[in-house]
Formats: sequence, C-alpha cells, structure tokens
Amino acid sequence: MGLMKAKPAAQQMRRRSSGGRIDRTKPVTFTFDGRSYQGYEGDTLASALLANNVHLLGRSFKYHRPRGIVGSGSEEPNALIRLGRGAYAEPNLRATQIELYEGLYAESQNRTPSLKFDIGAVNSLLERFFPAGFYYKTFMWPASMWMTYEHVIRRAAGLGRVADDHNDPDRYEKAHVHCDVLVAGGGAAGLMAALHAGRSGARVILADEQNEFGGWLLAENDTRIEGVDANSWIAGMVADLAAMPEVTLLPRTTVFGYMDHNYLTLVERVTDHLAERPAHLPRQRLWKVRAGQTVLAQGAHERPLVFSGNDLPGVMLAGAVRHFINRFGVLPGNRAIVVTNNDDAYRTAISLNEAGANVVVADLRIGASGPLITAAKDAGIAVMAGHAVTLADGNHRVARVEISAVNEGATQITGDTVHMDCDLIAMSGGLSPAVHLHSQARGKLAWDDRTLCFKPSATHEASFNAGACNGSFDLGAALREGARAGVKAATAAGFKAFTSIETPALDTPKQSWRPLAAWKITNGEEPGRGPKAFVDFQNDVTASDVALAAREGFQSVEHLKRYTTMGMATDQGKTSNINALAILADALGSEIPEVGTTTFRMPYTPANIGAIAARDIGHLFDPTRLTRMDEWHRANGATFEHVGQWMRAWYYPQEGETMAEAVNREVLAARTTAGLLDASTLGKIDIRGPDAAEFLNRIYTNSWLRLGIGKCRYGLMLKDDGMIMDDGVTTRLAEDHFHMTTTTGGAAGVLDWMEEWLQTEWPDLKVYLTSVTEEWSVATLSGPNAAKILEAAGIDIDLGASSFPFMSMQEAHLGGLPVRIFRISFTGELSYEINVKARHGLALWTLLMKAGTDFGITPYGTEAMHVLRAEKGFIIVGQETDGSVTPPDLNMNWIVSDVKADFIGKRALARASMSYDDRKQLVGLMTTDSQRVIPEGAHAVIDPDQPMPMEMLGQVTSSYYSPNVGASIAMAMLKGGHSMLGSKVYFPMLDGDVIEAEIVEPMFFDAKGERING
Amino acid sequence: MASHQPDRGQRGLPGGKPKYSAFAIAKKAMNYHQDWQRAWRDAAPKDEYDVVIIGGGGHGLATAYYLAAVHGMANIAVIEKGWLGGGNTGRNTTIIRSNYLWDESAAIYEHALKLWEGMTQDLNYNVMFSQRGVLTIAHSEHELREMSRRVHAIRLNGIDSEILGPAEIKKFVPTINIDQSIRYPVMGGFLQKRGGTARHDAVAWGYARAADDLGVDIIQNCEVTALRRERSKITGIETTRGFIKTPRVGCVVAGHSSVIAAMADIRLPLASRPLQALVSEPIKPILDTVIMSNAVHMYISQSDKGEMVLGAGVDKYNSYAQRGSFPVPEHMLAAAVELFPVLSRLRMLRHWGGIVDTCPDASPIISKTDVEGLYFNCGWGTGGFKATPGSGHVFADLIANDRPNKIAAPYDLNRFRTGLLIDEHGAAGVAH
Amino acid sequence: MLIINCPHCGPREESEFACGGEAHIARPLAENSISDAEFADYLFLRDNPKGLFLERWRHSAGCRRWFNIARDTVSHEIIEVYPMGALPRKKDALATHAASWRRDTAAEKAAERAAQKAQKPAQKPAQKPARQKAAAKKAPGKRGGK
Amino acid sequence: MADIMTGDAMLPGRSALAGRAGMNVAAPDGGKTGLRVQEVAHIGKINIRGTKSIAKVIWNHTGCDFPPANNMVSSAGARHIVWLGPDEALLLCEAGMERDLRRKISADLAGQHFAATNVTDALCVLKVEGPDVRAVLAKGCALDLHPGKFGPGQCAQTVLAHAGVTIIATDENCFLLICRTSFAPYTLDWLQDAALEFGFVFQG
Repeated sequence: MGLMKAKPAAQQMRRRSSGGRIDRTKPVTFTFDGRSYQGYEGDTLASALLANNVHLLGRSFKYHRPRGIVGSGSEEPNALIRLGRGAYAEPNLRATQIELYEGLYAESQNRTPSLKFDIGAVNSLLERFFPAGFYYKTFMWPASMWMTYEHVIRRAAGLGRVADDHNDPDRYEKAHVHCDVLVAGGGAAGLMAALHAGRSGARVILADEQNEFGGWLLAENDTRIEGVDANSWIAGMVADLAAMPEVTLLPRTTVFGYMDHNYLTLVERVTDHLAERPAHLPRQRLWKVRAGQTVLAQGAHERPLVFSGNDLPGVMLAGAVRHFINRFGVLPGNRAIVVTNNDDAYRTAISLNEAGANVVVADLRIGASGPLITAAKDAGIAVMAGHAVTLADGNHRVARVEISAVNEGATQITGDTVHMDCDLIAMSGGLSPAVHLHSQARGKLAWDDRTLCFKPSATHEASFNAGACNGSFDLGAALREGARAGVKAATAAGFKAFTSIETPALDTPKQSWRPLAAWKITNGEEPGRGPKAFVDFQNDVTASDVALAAREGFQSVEHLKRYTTMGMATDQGKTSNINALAILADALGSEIPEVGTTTFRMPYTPANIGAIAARDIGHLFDPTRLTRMDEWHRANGATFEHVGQWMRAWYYPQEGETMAEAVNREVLAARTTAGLLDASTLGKIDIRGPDAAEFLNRIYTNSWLRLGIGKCRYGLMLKDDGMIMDDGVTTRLAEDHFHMTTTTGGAAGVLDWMEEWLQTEWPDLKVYLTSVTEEWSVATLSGPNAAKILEAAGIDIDLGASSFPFMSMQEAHLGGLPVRIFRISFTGELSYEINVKARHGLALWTLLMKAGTDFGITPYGTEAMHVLRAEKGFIIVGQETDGSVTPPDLNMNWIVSDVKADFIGKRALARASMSYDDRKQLVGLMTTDSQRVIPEGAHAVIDPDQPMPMEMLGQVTSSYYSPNVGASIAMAMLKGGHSMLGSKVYFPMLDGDVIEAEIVEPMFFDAKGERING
Repeated sequence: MASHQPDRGQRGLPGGKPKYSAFAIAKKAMNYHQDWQRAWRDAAPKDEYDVVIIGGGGHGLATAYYLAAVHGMANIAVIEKGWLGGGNTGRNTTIIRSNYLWDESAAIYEHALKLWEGMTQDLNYNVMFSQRGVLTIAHSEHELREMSRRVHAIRLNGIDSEILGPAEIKKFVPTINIDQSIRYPVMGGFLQKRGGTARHDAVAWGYARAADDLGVDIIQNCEVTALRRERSKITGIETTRGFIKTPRVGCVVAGHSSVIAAMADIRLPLASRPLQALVSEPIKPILDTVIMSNAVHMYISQSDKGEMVLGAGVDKYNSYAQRGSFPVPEHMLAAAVELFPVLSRLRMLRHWGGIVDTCPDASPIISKTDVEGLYFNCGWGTGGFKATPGSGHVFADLIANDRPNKIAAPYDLNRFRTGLLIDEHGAAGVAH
Repeated sequence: MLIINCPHCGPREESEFACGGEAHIARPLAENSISDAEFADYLFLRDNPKGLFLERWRHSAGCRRWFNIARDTVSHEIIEVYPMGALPRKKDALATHAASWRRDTAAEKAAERAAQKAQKPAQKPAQKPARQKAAAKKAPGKRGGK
Repeated sequence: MADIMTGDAMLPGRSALAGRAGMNVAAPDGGKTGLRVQEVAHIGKINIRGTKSIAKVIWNHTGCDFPPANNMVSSAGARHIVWLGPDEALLLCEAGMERDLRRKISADLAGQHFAATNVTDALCVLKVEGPDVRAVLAKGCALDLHPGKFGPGQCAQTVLAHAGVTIIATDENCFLLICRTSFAPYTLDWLQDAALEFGFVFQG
C-alpha cells in the first residue's frame, strides 16, 4: 500500500462545527491504507478516521470479520493498526491511543489483499466448523502432516507485520526514580489525590496514559465543578500541581507494572506524538519507580453488551461515543441506537441528540426511571424500556437493528420486535473498575452485587484505591475519595498533610450506578444458533464458545481463558473478562464470585521491549574490560579472546599467517628464545593479618604455615564438596602478609568466597583481604633468553639461580620502573612474572619488547599459553575441571595435606564415593597419527564399532598440535584413566571418522624439568 | 536410547470415549456443538484407591495415564488442589529437547522425546508437538569448547545434534543478528532438529482426557492436608474433601514438593525459585525454531498464535509467590534485542512467574523414600516440561513395581548421600 | 523487587545483594566423626519453607558484609535483619530457628563441642564485635550460623 | 573538596582513561552542557581495613575520622576518608603522596591488626558535574539521588548500570565516581550515552 499514490484529502464530514478539544486552526494530513485524510491537532487517529466517516479499521484474529472502533482508549479491542513505514513501522497499535501528527502513516492489518475484500474472511463462512479449541480435536492424521498444517496455521495467525527493516532507529531511555507518593491515573480522583498529597510537600508523581489529564471528565460537557465547566476545572488543577516543585506530572505515561515493595514500572511516550522528533530526545522512557505509597486511580472500563452482531463496525461503547462527540467534536453516526442496562448511557444519548443525531434508546430495564431518563425524554429522545438490540446487521458497517421486547435479563424475547435502520449503536453494559495494578500488587478483589463489578478489597502493598477503579463511579464520591487517598498516602509517607479535605461543589446529572444483570442477550434462537454474539472481540470468542468450554469441563476461569483464548488478546480482556465470567457462571448455574476472576499480571497495557532494554544494548550491554597494555596489542594486530568480561590477546598473526602458523611460531619462540605474555588479568588479592597463614591453610589444600618470606607456592582451592574451584600461586611478602593470585575468571569469586568464610565461619581469624588485581600490570617473560632480556632492560638485582631461585619473589627496578618479579613458571621455561604499578603497564611492555628485540622476544597470546602449559601437563581450572573434579582425579594428591586437621573440602574428599576407581581421571593422549589433532570435547570409547548409545570413558579437555614435541598432544578426563596407561582408546568423530590414541602420562615436554633454570 | 523404544501401552482411547476428529467436529456442528461431552469426568473422591497421585500437572497426569495404559491399573486418583495444569505446566515456555550432556540426563530426556513423538495419536488429542528444532548459541571460545564436548557426547548417545557456524545459523534463522562486533557475538551453535515446542495446556488436557478414558478419577479443587502413615508405611491422605485410603502415593507437585514432603517428615534437597517468562503481542511469523543462549540467559520461540515467547534464568532467592524481580526480564529483553533487533519495536504482552524446585546438581529426583509407599518426582528445575511424558512414564513404572527402572535409577534420593551426583550444574549444563 | 535494609548501608535495592541461602547451618569440621550421610545433609539439604525463612544475604555491590534476614517466602515481607552469628529477636523468627531439624544434627552438636574447645583460649577482654559475642555463646555455625 | 581534583599531570605513567578524547556532544538547542566529566588522574588512594582502634593514628596523618560515619566522607583539606563499610574505608590524598602516607601510617600501626593498601592505580576517579548530573546518574543508579536525600559529603558504594562504583556527592551538582580502572572506559561510554539529551563534555 505504501507505494500507492495518495488521493486528495477527503472532507471531515463527521466533524461537528464546534466543540471538542481539538485545534481547528491546525489541520493535520495523514494516510490510512494509502488514502490521504485530514484531521486536527488534538485528534487521535481513531477520532480523525471517525471524523472522515471511516469505521472499518481491521480484520479479526480468527474469522477475519470486519471490525471498527469500539472504545476510545487503552481498552480498545478492535482498532489495531500498523503505524509508520520502513524501520519505523510498528504493528498492533490502538488507533484510539495514537495522537495524530502531520504525515502520520497507518495501515490496517491481518487482511489480504485489502481491508474491504479479505480472502481470510472465508473463515467466517466456516466459522461454525471452528468452535473454541477445534484445533485440539483435529489435524491429528496423518501424524506426518502436522508440520504442514501448522505452517498454514502459523501464517494465518499473528496480527501485524514487523518492521521491514529490523534495526530500530529510535533511542530509548530508562531511569530510576524515587517518590513519596505515586498517583496512577490523572482523572478526577487522581488529580485530587495528587493535589492533596502534593500540598504536604511530599514528592509526588502523577502519571496518566493519555496526552492530557482529566480522564472521563474531558468528555463530560454536562458537568460543572466549583462553578466552572469540567475542562476549566481540570486546567486549574493541573496549573496548581505544575506550580508545586516536588510534583512531577507525567502525561502519556502508562503505569504498567506493580511489583514487590512498591516497585512500579512506567513507560512514557516522549516523542511518539510528534511529526518532527528532536534527535536528542528518546522515543520512549522507562521509569523504574520506588514509591513510598501509591494511589491507584486508573478509572474504569465500560463493558459491551453481548448480542448477535455486536462486533460490527459502528457498534461502539456508549462512553466512547460520548468521548468522540464531546472531546473530539466528532459525531460517529447520524442514526444512533443506544442500548443499555444502566443510566449512564443516557448521557451519551443526550450528547448524540445535542450533536444532531437521531437517537433511539433501547433500555433493557423494564421500569427504569430517574432524572437522566426524564431529561432524555424531555429532549425528545425515544426511549424503549424493556427492550434490547437482539440483532445488529450490516455489511462492513452496522446498517440495521432488530429491537425486541425482552424479559428481565434479556434471555427471552417477550413481545414485539421492530427493525430500524441505523449507522451507529452505542452500547453500555455497566462499568468494570480497572483493578489491574491493585491485582498485580497482590491486592484482593470482592464482587459487588449492586454495581455488578469486582472492587478492590484488601491491599498487599502500601497502596490506596480511589475513584472509579475503587468502584466509586459517582463523580462526587470519586473526588472525595481521591482527596482522602492523597492525604492518607502523604501521611503514611511521613508528611503532615492537610486533614481538612476540600471537596469541590458539583453540578452533574444525578444517576443510579446500578446496572441490570443481563449478560447475554437472546437472539430468539436456540442456544448456539443464529449470528454470533461476541464476548472477546479481538480473539473472536463468542458467548457460545464460553458455553461450549463449560460444557466440555473447562470450568475454571483459567481453563476458560486457555481453552477459548478469551482475555488473552492484546487488550487482555479489559472489556470482555466480566461478561465472560458471567456467561460462564450462568452456564455452570453458579454465581460470578464463585467462578472467580483471574489475577492480573504485568503489563497493564503492552510495553515496548525497546524501552525496557533501553541503553543496555550494543557496547553497553555488558562492560568490556581491557588491560593497561591493550593499546600495544591492538596496534600490533593481535586477535582477541573473550575471557569473562575481559578481552585478552589471543594470538598475534603476522602478514599472511594462519592462526595455526602464528600460534606455532609463538609457542616455539617461548622455548627457543623468549616469549612475552600479558598476564595482567590474573586475579590478585592482598592478604594481611596475624592469622593470614592459618587462613590460607584452611582455604588451600596444602600447608602454608612454614612458607618462607619472599617464597612462592602453588595452591589448589576446593569447594566444601571437595571439587576444585580455583588455583594460583601465593607469595609470602611478610610474616603476616601474602600476595595471592587467582585465575582470571575466578578473581571476583575467590575474593567473595574468602570474605564469606572470614565473615561467617571464622570471624575469630584476624585477616583482611583487599583486591589488588588492577593495581598491578603483569608481563610474563618466558624462555631461555628471559634473564638476558631483563639484563638488557636494566635490572638492579642478581638474577642468578642461587640468589633468585625458582618459586621466589624479589622487588627490583627494571629500566627504572619499580617492579615485583615473581620467578614462577606456567611454561616450564625460565620465567619471570613482572608486576608493575598499572600506570606503567604499557611502559613495561614496550620496554621489554625493545630490550628483547636482539634476543628474539616474541609476544604470545592466550592460545600459545594454553599449548605451552599443556606440553607440561599443567591443568587449567575450568578446562580440565568442570566442578565435578577432585585433586585425586588429577593425580594431584601431592598437594592435598593429610596432616592438616581441616581445610575446605577435606571432609568431602573422605567420602567413600570420592575414591571409586571409575571416576574420571586426568590422562595424556598421543594420537597414533601424530599430526592428527583430536577436537576438544571429543569422547573416548574402547570399541568404536559398538552400537548406540556407546559406552563413553570421558572427554578430551585440551588438545593441540605441539611444535616443540612435533606431534599432536591432548589431555583428557577418562573413567579409571590412571590405571589405563599404555592402552589405546578411540574417538568417534561427528563425520563418522575415528581417531586412535594411546593413553600416556600428561607430560609431553622436558619431563625432568631441566629447563626451569634456563 | 536410539535402539530403545518406550512401551506406550494401550493407545488412542481404548476406554471407548468418543474420538476427536475433523469428522466429529463437522458432525457436532450440525447440532451447533450442543452435545460435546466433558473432556474428563468431574470425579468425586472414592474412599479408596490403589494409587493416588498428588498433583494434577502434566507430570502427575502422565504418571496416572501410564499407570493405566502401560501397567493396566484402573483404581487411580489424581488429586489437584486447584485446576489441572495450573502450575508449571501452564507457566513454562514449552521447549522440548533431549540434547543433554550426561548419559543419565540424555537417557531420560530422550525417553521423553520419543514419547512426545506420537503423543498426539496416543492421546487422540492434538498437543501440537512441533519439531521445529532447538538451536543453542555459543558466544565465546569457552562456550564453543563446551558445545563440542556436549555434541560429541550427545551423538555417541545416539541423539541427533549438529554444530552450525554463524553463516549456517543466519541461513537457518534469518532474523538473528550475527554481527561479530556485538558484545556477545554468535560464534556458533548446536541444533537438535527433533527438538521443538508443544501446546503446554493441551498436554495436561490430553493426558487428563485419556487417563479418564481408562478409568482414572481426576479430582480438582482438592487439597492434601496430611499424609497418614502407620509405622513407616503410607495408609492414606487427608484432603479438604475428606480422607482417602491408599497404599501408594506419588507426589508430583513441582514447586511445593518440600511442603508435601514435610507432611511425612521427609527433607528434600530442593530450593523453590521463581522462573519468569513473557510473551509479546502476536505478529506474523518471524521465527520458526527455538533459540537458546546461556551466556546471556535468554531463550525464545514464536508460538502458533504468533506471540514471541521469551524466558530467562531463575531468580536468586527462594519464593512461593509466583513472581520474580524486574531486573531478570529486563536483562533478558536486552539480550533478546541484541540477538533479535526486530524485538525492539514489539511489545511485552503478558509476563508471569512459575515456581521451580531445583536440586543442587540441577537434576531431578525420581525416588522411593524412607516411607514405604511414598514416592517423589520433583526437582526438575527448569527442565520439567520437556520431560513430561518420560517423567510420567518412568515414575509410573517406579510406583507400579516399587523399584526404579534403568532410566530412573540414577535419580534416586540416595545420590546426595553417596555424592554420586548428575552434575548438569557443575558441568555448566545447559539450563532450561 | 525487594528493598533490603543493609545493617550498615541502609535500605537498598535487591539487585545490590547476593542471597546466600539458609542461615544457621553448622559446618562439621573434618575431625568430627560424622557419617557420609550426615555430611551430605550438611552439604545438600536446605530448608525450603513456604512461609518464614531465615537466610543469609551479602551486600555484594555495597559494603560486602554478610548478614541474616527473616523473610516470608510467600508475602516477601522481611520481618527482621540481624547480624551474622546472632540469633533473631522477633518471636516468630526465633521460633523458626528453634524448630529447625538442624538443631539436633550430629554436625551441629560436633560443631558446638569444637567451638567450646576453641573458645577457651580465645578469652580476650572487650573489643569483640557483636557477632563474636554471639559466637562465644554458641558455636560458629556455617556461614555465621548462630 | 575542590583540591582533591588536582591530579599532578607531571606524574609519570598513564592514567586509566589517557588517550580518550573526541567524545563531546553539544547541548540541544545550544543550551548549557548538562554533564561534564573529568578524570581525576593519579589522585592517591589507600584502602584501609581496621577497627576504631586505629582511629587515632589515622587522624594524626589525615585529620579525618576513621571510620567516618556510615555513608559519609570525612574530609580535612586535601585528604578525605570515604566510608566503605564497618571496618573499611578509602583514603584519598594528594597525587603522589600515597606511598609515603601509607608507609607512615603502617609504621605507626606496627603490631596492630589493620591493612593499609595502596590502590591508587586500581581505581579510577571521575569528577562528574553539571546541571543534569543527578538526572544522568539516575539512569543507571538505583539510589535516591534527590538533593535532600544524597547531599554533599555523602557517599555510597552501589551500581551504575553494569559497573560497581562508589559515588560521592561533593556539591549540589558535582559528584565523584570511583570505579575499577578496567570498568572506566565502559563507565565513560555509558555516561556519554546517558547524557546525549543534555550535552556532554569529557576532559581527560
């Protein structure tokens, strides 16, 4: 449609000559289904379309029946359209909530090829064969066909189409906000609540989903408050509130979630209503509110009446009709039928009449009387008491009705039936309080027999209900309740609020709020026959579907919802829930409160996912942590590897090198000349206190009491279940002072773990822990030339093995930089881990690279590091281990003290099952084809020809080509591996191939460890 | 497993209940659907049963069904405190797969998958089991290594699984973002084509209708208040609808297992945690498979109705409130937008929480207890729905024979005493 | 979305805290002779009550201190926050503690004996934080047990 | 607390955000820049663990209370002690003074149980100020930042978006953010993005 040439703007033939809150001086041009129309600023898309006499807006979900506008706000079930184009397109928006702006582009949905002619509508001819839940009963044979059936079903289902370009060009914001009182809903009650709470000095937020405050009052031209018309009174209230510094007014903001401890979520539509959208502003803003107290004042939703043909375009809610007439200056129809079970619809009848429509009222109540009814009659409106619309008919728009005399409850036609032509039906089935937030907050509900609705009873959170959403539909009561709730909330939040509550003088029609219980209006036929009467418009759930569900035993409300999909549409049953409940109760011969209501859950109205994600996407999704040497790695073409949040240099490919070539070169260099590794990400923890050694003794499996000052020791940390958790080298800096290193991934966890034991289990130990991971940058220099390079860089200590032995630490100056050098080795080569204050990290790295040029220094990354340690059979926690591995499994009993009374994991290791010999144990592997590298993760079997499922011994944990060995080497965790040295195992590949390998000791290079001193 | 085929017992409503079919619908339509029967009887509790199953969710109903269909028992009751399928059965994201790492897990989930295949015909109820594939994404070198380990093990267990590279993934899932510059890029993934989704409510209803057909009494709105024992032997249960005599009680009450266990002074190594999920508004199809990502705790599929179904990881503290904390879905949705930018302009329609009971080793408990005649099936954590038929099948076997079969044996409570865990957790097991 | 009142930093968002699970679990020392089964109970069994629950939390994004709270797992109401090593004061919370099966476990008994031994030399005057005073009364339970 | 901003640029070594530039965003419709961020490079930082028993020695060397009142900063001239927990605080001092100061404190506390650890290079201090500073921080921080609830002299360890930070209010519209250096680039990027609607300036 987007390409179709726009036709010239049509007349606004349904626009009244005057009245309404639209700006007639500001015409706005917009496009709907390729046709250009005109509306005014202040319109919604719905009011503007109605002004142009467009009622047909969409097709229904299941039967593709023509549908139009039913409501005037967020309760709208039918008028869903696709707004915008290209990357800006968005499906399923309610025309009643879209503010009109110049150039607005909208399309109808769920129809092919066009709205007027939709082939999907064939479903409605067959609708008799699609009762509720029909798909559970069919599409079963042949079984193989289901995927095909489903493919068709899926394409038929769904509502709108997503944007053609998937990358959302808009920005979204979110923020935390705190307030003393949050008022949800800015109608009569909400305004009063905000004003009275605000006067106490409390921090107040007033949020309303509409573009302006006032709610229903905006449409009540028959009401004067404090001597002025409703709209002026609203303006005055808003001005007073705006003047209060601690009050925040949030129009266009929906409170959609109410969670524990008064945590509420709001979405503010910041620029959706603008033709020109300032680049610096977000499209929408998510407010995450922590409120001291809340006042819930979201008003009520009018219920449709359930009669045959009630889903035709032109059949609208009476309150909505009044809204369009008085607030938007639009007359939705000239020949209107008002059908009601209560007084309120008479105000619509009067408005229609004043607007020049020809009006007939069908009142289901037989003896209804009262000022409004009298007023209507005085105005010359024909009132048919004890009558109901028993059938609405028409093609794409209601054209005629059948009105019949009915019994109380409208279950039978009791007398005459008349036919009338009409172009509008305004129906009213009474009001349902919007108890959604109250219910989300685990508040209880109670059925009220008088007003026929569920009202809030007990609240769970610090919250007050006021006005229509509390079941107080009378304006005077709503104003009083609002004021009282504002005072109560402010007081509860700790403020001194005016206790004298002013309730404004009121001049508004007196009316009864007692509707007649008439839930399903007969069409004169047997149950289930005749044209359908809809309960849930959007999901096409009819009264007979509800009855059918009950008949089949789906008698819990939840079953009804799930079986018929009633209330599961995008309006979440705002208009349909109560009617469905009542019809279900009727079918079960029980009462509504017994059938119960469903608990409402977040969100109140659908909330944009983009707004919830907001800026937590792209590079801000999660921090990327870089070392202080990172600049050099990037400048020198390193590739990087994610290690937790860190980015570590993986390898440094030179011109034209493959990864394998680069890694081999780095691995060879570290054993022939020298290699340099950025090891800054290793965790480092400063441990101080008289009990530091004793503490390490309990944390590690080996003993630490006698470690000499300046000496280093490798340690293994277990969880209390005996499984390996982390490892690293710890150095004694002084009698009461240690420097611990952990794995990169384990750093934070180990610190928390040790703090936990100190604080909770051993509070008597005098030990303080401080993370110094990022205080130091670390460069590991490894290889035969390591010492020479340090000399060349200018070192002020003697590097001789005697004065600086393996597993010791010395402080020194290197090229003038103060450093701590640890003589430890993860490669088996002569190796120095040089720690320098992080600010000098880059300087240290460049210094060593420069000093090492003549000695063949080669930077190596994490991949080469893995190969080098594997050649020596050193494990990596998290690669060889997986949370189910003990030290004995790794043949590391040597590091487990048997003299210590206790250490974390000791008792667990003593469990019988820990010494079963079928545990997975660490072994080395040499492939028969020495050049063939086994993929990591491959599983070993003894007989590769056995049938599935195969008996597996375990998996390869590390596997590389070792240029130093000149062969493929691997480590694996195999069941009973320690007793299988020398035997052959097989690794079936995913492609069916099989690799043969021999089990060996996990030590592939310099078994005697002669190279450690260079 | 590949060779093994589960014993499905009597299939397709042998009890004589009228069958569902397109023809049946057409026939009933003639009478405006006025004479459809109840899907299952609204049974009143009898004085005595041979077996009582506590819990009318998918697992409990499946257990009752297989007790009748496979083990020929008839005098069985299913006791449900609320409405059928009102617990996790109706609150999950309906993902079905069997590509687990450990042999024990692979065995039971594959057993379940085989029963899923053909369940619609077994029950004469369309559970809409849709084998659209489950694709698990890897975002780092470490995850690629884990993935390789997993896929090799799965394949040698005779279960289908294949590794896909970013380009293949893009081909299979056109809406996914494989831009390698994003924070957690799609570096690869493994796909189980036989995996997919099913209509969760239909599973409970289908089992209920078929079990009812075989004479099982399904009793809703009936809460268990106590377990009556003589010495260490079950003799019956006290309920809000009176005492029911029975020698055997099977408890399948995910979330509330600890509460029932306490009635028999039994302690289970369980923690009940909230598990949150949500759906978007329905849209025309954009995703025809299931995507899971553990690094960012997000999984997503699109229902036949058109809603995008998204789930997150479990919340961090114990709760029986069926509600979690906002940061969990908040983070999950950010992750979802990273992988599927199209979601940004969609809207969250419904959000809910279930209560899952999780074991220290992230594997279930299917076990006898110290009380004779009292059996527990719990601790499924986030893996419950996919296991439904397999869980019911082996649990029925355990109750019928009073000893676990080969598949159930590893899930005995004793593993926590011996320390022989099935550590899906420890091995960074894929959740959900 | 809980608000938790950190004993040191005051009320903060739940998201700043880490939950450490059931509180007041005595850790058996390796030298204590308890069976594998009893040890397994210590390792894996955690209370999972529907209602009041005594649990350990850590203000991980704040002061990093551990403390205990008494929280209802249904209403999510937090009725008391109290220090590691101490017992709750609120009647209901105290009753919950006393009612726990752990009070009679071999692990707890052994830990108490061990602690009494440990306390003897550790008779230092004054300057003891509350949690240690409490610990002096009873054994230091696992994770600041009691 | 103005003087603690004077990181001595003459000091050798590179600060955490050295080299970051070209991030500025003009304020909408030419208004006042909403957020200005500056790295307070090399300011001395010493993490102190201990009980009240070390208060006197700390006071001798800093003129500040140890520990300060919960969630408060104790200041004396160029030196400030930031409360981190019941037995933990962060001492801020003149750039370059940290080694000497730490040595002196340690000497005077010899024999006592305490820990004074130099973390100058481990942490990055950002000065964030401007008319919209509280609005920007509220986008990622769940604390109640209303001037009446979080005023000058108050501090808190908390989370800003996905980074752990210590926030110090130094003035109505001025804060110090302290984070680990490896989180500094993320934090800076986040601040820039969060300030787009107000305007942003970064001085390295």
